[in-house]
Amino acid sequence: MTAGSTLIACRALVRRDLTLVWRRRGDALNPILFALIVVALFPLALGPEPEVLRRIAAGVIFVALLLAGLLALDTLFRSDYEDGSLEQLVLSPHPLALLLACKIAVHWFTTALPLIVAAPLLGELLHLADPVRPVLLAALLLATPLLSLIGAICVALTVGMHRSGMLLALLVLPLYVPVLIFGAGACNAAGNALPYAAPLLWLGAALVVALVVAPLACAAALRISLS
Amino acid sequence: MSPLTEISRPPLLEARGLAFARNDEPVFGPLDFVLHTGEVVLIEGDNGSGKTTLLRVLSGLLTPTEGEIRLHGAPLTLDLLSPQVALLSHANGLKPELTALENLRFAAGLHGLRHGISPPTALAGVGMDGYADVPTRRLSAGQKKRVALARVLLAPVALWLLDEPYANLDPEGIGLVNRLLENHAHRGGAALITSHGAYAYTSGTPRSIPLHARPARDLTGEGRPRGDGLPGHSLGDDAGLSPARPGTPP
Amino acid sequence: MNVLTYWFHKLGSPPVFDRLARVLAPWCYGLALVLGAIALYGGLALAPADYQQGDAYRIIFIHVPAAWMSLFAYIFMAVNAFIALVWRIKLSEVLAMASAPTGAAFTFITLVTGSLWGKPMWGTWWTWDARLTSELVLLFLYLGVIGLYHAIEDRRQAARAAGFLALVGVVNLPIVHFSVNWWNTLHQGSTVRLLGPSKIDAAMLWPLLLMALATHLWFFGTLLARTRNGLLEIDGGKDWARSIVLASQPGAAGAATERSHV
Amino acid sequence: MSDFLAMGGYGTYVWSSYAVFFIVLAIDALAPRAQRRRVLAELRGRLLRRRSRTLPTP
Repeated sequence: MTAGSTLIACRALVRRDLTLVWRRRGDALNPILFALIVVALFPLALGPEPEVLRRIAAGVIFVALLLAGLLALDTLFRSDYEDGSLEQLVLSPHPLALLLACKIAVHWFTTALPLIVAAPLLGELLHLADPVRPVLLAALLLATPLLSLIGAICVALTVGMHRSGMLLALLVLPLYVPVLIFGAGACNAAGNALPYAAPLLWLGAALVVALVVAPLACAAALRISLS
Repeated sequence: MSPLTEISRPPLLEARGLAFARNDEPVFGPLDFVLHTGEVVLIEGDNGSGKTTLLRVLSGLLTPTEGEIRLHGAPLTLDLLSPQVALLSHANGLKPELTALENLRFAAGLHGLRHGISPPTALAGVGMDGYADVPTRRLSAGQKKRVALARVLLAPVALWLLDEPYANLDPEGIGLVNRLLENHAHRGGAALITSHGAYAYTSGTPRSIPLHARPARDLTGEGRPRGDGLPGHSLGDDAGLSPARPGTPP
Repeated sequence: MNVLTYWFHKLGSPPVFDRLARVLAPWCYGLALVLGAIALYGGLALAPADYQQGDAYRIIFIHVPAAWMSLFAYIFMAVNAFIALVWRIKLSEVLAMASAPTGAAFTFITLVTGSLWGKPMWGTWWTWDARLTSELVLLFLYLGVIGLYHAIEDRRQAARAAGFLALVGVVNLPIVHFSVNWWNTLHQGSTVRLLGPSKIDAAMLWPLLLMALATHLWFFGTLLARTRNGLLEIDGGKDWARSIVLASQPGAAGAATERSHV
Repeated sequence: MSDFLAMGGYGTYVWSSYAVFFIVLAIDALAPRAQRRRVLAELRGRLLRRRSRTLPTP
C-alpha cells in the first residue's frame, strides 16, 4: 500500500464521517444544549449575584464543556461498532492509528468546536470578566482536543460493551483531571491578574504529545476490545 | 487435489493445528486445512460450532490460541493479511444513512479497488443498479446483503471470507452468490464460506471443512493423544471427509 | 542469560507458580503479622509522643506505609500489565489484575486515615491538599481498572484491556500529581504540612519502616492467593487445574483440601 | 493503660484509624478465599457438565 492510497483512505473516511454528521445534523446541537442547561443550573443553585457567578464562570464553563464532551464521546465508535464498519476499518490495509486520528479529528471538529464557539455566550450568562475571555478560548482550543484524544482511548477500551456510559465516565474523568486543572487554572489566573502563560504552554505541550501517542494507544486499545 | 499440485505451489491459505478458545472453553479446533487458489470451500457446522469465530481468526481480527496460519507459505501477521482478505460478517459494515453507492465508494477508498471494476459496475454486478441513490436503511435485508457482497467484489484481494453469504437471499440471489464465487475462483481467487448447509456452493470442486460442535472428550483432554496442542488432530478426519493435510503422506 | 530465561519461563508456567505460591503465601502472611506486631508495639508504646501533635501523630505508622503501598501496588500492576501486553505472558496478566484490589484497599486506608488524622490537626475531615487529592484520583484510577476488568466477560481480554488502562493511568499519575501541586500553590489553600521539616526521630522511624515491610509482605500474601485463583480460572481446562478442582470438595475451602493433593 | 487508650485525647482518631487499617486488610485477605471457593465450584460444575456429555460418546 502506497502513501497515496493511505491519503485516499483518510480522505474517504473524513468525507464519510462528515457526511454522516451532516445527515444526522439534528443531533449535532445536543451537546451545546446540554452545556447550556448545565451552565444555567448554576445561577439557579447559587443565586444570581454577578460577583459570585463571575468568580466561578470559567470553571463552570470548563466543567460543562467537559461533561458535554464526555456524553458525545460515546458516539465516537458506537455506531461503527454496531454496523460492523469498525472491523472493516481494522481490516483495512492502512495504519489503523492514522485512520483513528482522522476519526477523532472529525469528532472533535463536529462536537467540540461548536461548543467552543458557544463558549462566549455561556460566559455572558455567567458574567465572565472581559480579560478572561480570550484566555478561556485559548485554553478551550488547547484542552478540548486533548480531552477528545484521551477520551478516545477509553472509548476504544469499552467499545464492545452494551451499557458503558457510567463505566466510561469512571475511566475517563480521572484522566481528565490535569487538563481541567490547567485549563480552568489558566482562566482563574487571568481573572486574578496573575501570569497565565505557563498552564497554557503545558496544555500545548501535552497536546503535541497526545497527538502522536493517543492515536497509537487508541488503535492498540481497539485491537484489544475487538478480540 | 493431487498431492503433486500441493507440492508445486504454496497454498493460498494454510492452517496448522489452528484452535481458538475463549475463557479456556475451546470454540473450535485444532484444525488443519489448506486452501488453494481457485478453490471455494464451505465451512459446515451447527450453530455454535465456531464458524464465525474461525473466519474472524482467519481474517486476523482474533489471535488464535494455538496453531498457525500461513498465507502463501508465510506466517500470518495482520499487516500481511489485511491487504489480502475481504471479510463479510454478520454485521454487513454498511452505514444506514449513506446510499448504496456512497457506502461502496467509501469501501473503495478504504480498501482500494480491484482492476477493471468500479462502485457502479459492482452494484450492477449484484443486481442492484437501480438502488444507487437509495439510503441503505431503506433496503431490505437481502438487498443490504447484495450491497455488502458488492463491497467484497470491489476489494483487490484474492481471499474472500464470507460468513453466511446466502442468508436472507432469494433463490435468484443464491444463484448470484454462486456465480460471484465461481468468477472469483476463475480469476485466481479463493473463498471460504460458512453456511448451515442449506444452500451449498455447487459448481467447481465442492469441498467442505466440517466444523461440528466439539466432541466433549476434547474439552476435558481425556482420550486425546499425549502432547496436546500439537497440530495434527483434524476434525475433518473424524467426519470421514478429508481436507487436504500438509505433511501427511498420501 | 540462558539460565535466567529458563527460570523466567519455569516460573511463568502456571502449575509451577501455583505450587510455589502455595508454599510462599503462608510465609508472607506469617512474617507480615510478626513484623507488624513488633512495629505496632514500637509505634504505639515505645515511640515518644510528638512535641507538636501529641499522640495523634501515631496514625503515621499506618498512614504512610499505606500511602507507599498504594503507589507500589499501582507500579507493580503497571509493570505487569506492560509485560502482559508486550510478551503476552499469562502469569503477568493475572498478577496485574490480582494487585488491583489490594492497591485500592491501601489507597482507601490512606484516604480514611489521612482524614482521621486531619480532623484533630486541621479541624476538618477533608482538605484539598495536593497529596490527598492525588490519592483520591489514584483511587478512581484503581476503581476504573477494577470496573473495566469486571465489565468484560472474557477473562484474558478483560485483563488486557484493564492492564492497558493501568498503563495509561501510570503515565497520567505523575501529571496529576504535578498539576495538583501547581493548582494548590495557585490557590494557597488550607495546606498544613502533616510532616513538618523537622527530622523524624529514630524511635519513630524504625516502627515506620518495619510496618512498611510488613505491609509489603501482606500485599504479596494476598497477591499470591489472588493470582492462584486467577490462574485456576483461566487455566481451568488444563491438567494441573483439573486435578486441583477434582481434589477439592464441594463446600470446603480450597486451601484445606488441596493439601491432600500434591 | 487507660492513658495508653486515651492517646493524649486523640484516642478516637488513632484507634479508629487502626481499626480501619485492620478491618480493610482483613477483608482484603479473606476475599481471595471466598473467590477461590467460587472459582473451584464453577470449575467443578464445568467439569461435571463435560463429563456427562462425554460418557455417551465412546
